[in-house]
Amino acid sequence: MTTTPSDQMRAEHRLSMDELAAVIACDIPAGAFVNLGIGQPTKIADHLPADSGVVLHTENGMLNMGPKAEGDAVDPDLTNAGKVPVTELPGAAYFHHADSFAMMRGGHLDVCVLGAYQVAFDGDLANWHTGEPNAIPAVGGAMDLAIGAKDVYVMMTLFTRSGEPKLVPQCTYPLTGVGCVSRVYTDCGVFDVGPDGVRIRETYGVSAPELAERLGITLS
Amino acid sequence: MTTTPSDQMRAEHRLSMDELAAVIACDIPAGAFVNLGIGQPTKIADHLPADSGVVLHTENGMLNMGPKAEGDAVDPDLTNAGKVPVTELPGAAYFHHADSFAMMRGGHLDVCVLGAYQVAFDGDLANWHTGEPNAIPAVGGAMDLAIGAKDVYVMMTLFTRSGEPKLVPQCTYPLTGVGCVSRVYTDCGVFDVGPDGVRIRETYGVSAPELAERLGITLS
Amino acid sequence: MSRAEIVESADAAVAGIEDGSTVLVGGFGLAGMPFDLIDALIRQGAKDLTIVSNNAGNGEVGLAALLAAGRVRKVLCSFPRQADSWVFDGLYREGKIELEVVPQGNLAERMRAAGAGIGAFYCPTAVGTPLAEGKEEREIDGRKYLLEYPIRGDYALIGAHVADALGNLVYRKTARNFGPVMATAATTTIVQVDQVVEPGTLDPEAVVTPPSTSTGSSR
Amino acid sequence: MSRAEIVESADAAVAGIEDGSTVLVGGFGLAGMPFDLIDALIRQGAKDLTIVSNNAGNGEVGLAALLAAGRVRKVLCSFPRQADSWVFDGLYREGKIELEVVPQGNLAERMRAAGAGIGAFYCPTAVGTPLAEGKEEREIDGRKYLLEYPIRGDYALIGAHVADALGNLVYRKTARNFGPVMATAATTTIVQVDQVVEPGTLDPEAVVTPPSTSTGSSR
Repeated sequence: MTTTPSDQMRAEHRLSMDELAAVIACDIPAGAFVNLGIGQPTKIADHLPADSGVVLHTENGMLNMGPKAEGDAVDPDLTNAGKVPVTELPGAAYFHHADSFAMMRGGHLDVCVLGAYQVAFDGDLANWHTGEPNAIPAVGGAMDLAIGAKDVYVMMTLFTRSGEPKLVPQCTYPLTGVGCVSRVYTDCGVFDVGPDGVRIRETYGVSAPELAERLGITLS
Repeated sequence: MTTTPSDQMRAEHRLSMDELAAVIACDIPAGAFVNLGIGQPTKIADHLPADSGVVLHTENGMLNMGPKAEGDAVDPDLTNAGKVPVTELPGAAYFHHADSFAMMRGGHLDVCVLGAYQVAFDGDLANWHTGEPNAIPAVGGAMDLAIGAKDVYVMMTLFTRSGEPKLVPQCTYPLTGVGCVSRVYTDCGVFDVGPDGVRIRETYGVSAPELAERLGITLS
Repeated sequence: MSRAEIVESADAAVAGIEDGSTVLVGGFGLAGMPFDLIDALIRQGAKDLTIVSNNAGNGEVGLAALLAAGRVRKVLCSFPRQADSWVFDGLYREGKIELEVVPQGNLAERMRAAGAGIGAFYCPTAVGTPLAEGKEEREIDGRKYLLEYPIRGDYALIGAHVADALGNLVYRKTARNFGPVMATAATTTIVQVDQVVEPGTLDPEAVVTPPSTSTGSSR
Repeated sequence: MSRAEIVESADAAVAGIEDGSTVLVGGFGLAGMPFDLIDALIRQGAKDLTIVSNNAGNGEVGLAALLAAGRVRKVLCSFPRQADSWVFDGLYREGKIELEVVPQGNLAERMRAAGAGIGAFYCPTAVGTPLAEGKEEREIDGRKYLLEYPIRGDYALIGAHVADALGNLVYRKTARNFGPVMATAATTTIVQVDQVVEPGTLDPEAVVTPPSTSTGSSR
C-alpha cells in the first residue's frame, strides 16, 4: 500500500489504478461480503485493512478467498474467477456454481466491483461486449453480478485512450445490466449514478466544474 | 419374513399387508433408488433381499437410509419421513430439503410406493384428503412424490371397510396427482393402471373375472 | 469483523423480532427444531406472526406453545394435521388461525427461490389437484406446470450443529432438513447451535451454510 | 448392486456416447476439467456434439482438441473468448461452429432446473441486454425477469476428487464448480475421480453429489 486514504482524498493528480483501488478499499464497509471482478478490481483486495473483516466471494464457488497463491501454495484446484491461483482463509467455504450464483442473485453479497466499457448517468452498465461486428461475445458472470450485489461499483479510467468519456448520458455499447450501478470510481473522480442521475462526489487532478463540462453533467 | 415370493405368487387367499409388502419388495429392481411412503409402504424395506442393493431415499434429506433404530441406536436427529428413528447404512448421504425434493421432481428416484384412498383406472391418485368439509388438509410430500418418481406404485387394501372399491373409474376424493400411478398392489390383486386403462396382473383369493366384475373392469 | 453475531442467550437473539413478521421455523418433526429460540420468542411476546414451517406444532411445546399463546395469525406448512397437533387443530376449527397448505417440496423450493433471486418458477407438483386453485398453469414441452412464487421470511429461526465465529454452519443428520434453505430466504437468520468454534475449525468442503446467507447466530 | 458402475478406463466410460449427443462438460478453466474423459471422447469419435461448458477450450488440449477435431456442432457457454481460445475463435469466425452465449449463473441455474424438475423460471439476469432477445419478459413485484428454460444433457463429463463404490462424490476446492449441477442435469453422468473408496468411507455429512443423480463413475 503506497498511499493512505487521507492522501488520496486530497489528491491533486489523476489517480493510478493502484491508488484508486486503495480509495475503493476504504469505502467498503467492514465485514461486507464482496465480489471483485476480473482485472483491475482484483487489486482492491491488496488494499483492504487487515482488520476489515471483508469476506471475498469468488463466482467459481468460494467465500473467504485469500490472496494470490505463490510458489508451493499454488494449487490448480483453487483459483479465482480470472483463473489465477489463490489461497483460502480460515473460515472459507466451497460451494457449487448454482449455489454461488444463487448467493449473488439472492442479494447475499453487499458489494461487487466491476470494470466497464461504459456507465450511463442512470446506472446502466456496458462491460461485456464492444459491439464490434466480428467480436466474439463472452459474458461470463458479469450480467449475474451486475444485477445481484446490493451495491455495484464500477472501477475504470474515466476516458478511453482516444479521450472519449466512458461515463455517458446513455451507453452506446451493448448493455450488461440496466440501472444497476450505484457508484463509479475513476482516475479522475468518483461519481454517484442512478435513477436521480449523476453526481460528482470527488475529483482527482481536475476541478468539478471542469469535469462536469467535459462529461456534460449539470452541477446541482 | 414369513413368506417367500413364490408362496405369494400362488396365494389363494387375500394377502396380509406384510405378504403384500413382500410381493412389492420382489418387484423392485436391484439397485433401484426408492422412496417408501409413510404407513404400510414402510414395511417393504423389511422384505428387500439383503443383496438387492436398493437404496432408500427419505424425503427429509437422506439416501441409503437403514432400518428402524432400536435402543441405543435411537438418535433424535435421524428419522424417516414418518418421524420414526432410523439408522444410516454405509454410503449414506445427507442433504437439505430443497435438494431432496429436487431429486424427486428431477426424476432421480426409480420407484416410490405410496398409500392411497383411491386410485383411478387412468392412474389418478387420491391420498391426501378425504374431502370431508371439516377435515384439516395436510399434504406433506405426497404430491411431490406422486409426480416425481419414474414409477409410482400404490399399496393399499382394495376395498374400504364398508366394502367400497378403492380402485375406481374416477376418483371422487380430491386428487394428489393426475395420471401418476403405474401399478396398484392390493390384498386382492395387482393392477396396471395408466393412459391405456386398468389391467389385472394377478389376483389373490379371488378370480380375475370375479374381481373385474366387482370393480367394473373390462377384461381384455 | 463479519456480519455474524454470536449472542449468549436465545432471548437476546430474538429480541428484535417485530409484530407482524414472517418467521421461517426450521425442523421436521422434532429434528432440527430450534426449541430454545421458539421458547425465547414466546417470552419476547411478538404477535400477529406468519409462521412458515413443515408442521404446525406437536404436543404442547415449541410451535404448539407459540400457537397456544395466540401469537400466530397464519401458518404456511405442508403437514399441519398430526396425531399430536391438537393445539393447531383446535385453533383452526375455531377459525382463529389461517392455514395455507403447501406441498413439502414446493415449500422448500419456494424458499430456495427467495434466497436465489428467482422471481417465480414453473413446478409440476399439484397440477390438477385442489392445491392448483388460483395458480397459473402452463404447458412446457408437453407437461403441465404451475407458477409458484418465492416465500421470503423476515426472520428464520433454525437449528444447526456447529457454527464458526464467521457464521459458517454444519448440521447433523436429518436435522439438516429445511435449515439451509431457510437461512437463504430470510432477511435475518437466527441459529441455535450446539457449539461455536473458531474460524478454520470447520472443513471448508463440508460447510453447508456459508455465512453470507445468515446474519445471526445464537447458542 | 447400485446403479453406479466403476470402470477402469476412460475409454470404456465414454464408449456409449452417440453422435448428436448433448454433453455437459465440467470445469472452470482447468480446475475440475475432466481431461482424461475428453481425450477418450476424442478417441471414441462421436461427432455432431452439442457441448455445454463454461468456456470453449484453452490452448490445444481438452475441449479445444475436441473442437479442433471437428466433433462439435454447437457450444453453449458463458465465456468462449479467452487469451488462449484460438481454436474456438477460428472455428467461430469461419462459421464452422454455433455459439449460444449464456450468462454464467443462468448456465448453472438452467442445468439445476433440469436436474430439479423445474419447467422454467423467471430470472432477473440479462434483462434489457442483447441476451434478452427472444426471451419472454415478465414483471413480478415491480422487478423485471426473463423466462429461462432448463438445459439437459444426454451425458455429463465431470471431474471429482473421491467417489465411493455407490457413486457418492466429493470434490476439491474450486474444482467443484459446475460438477454437482451437471451431475443432476444429465441422463448419464460420467465422473473422472482421483480415487474410489468403499461405501462408508466418505463422511455422509460432506457428500456433495449423492449417487441417485449420477449413474457412471470412472477412474
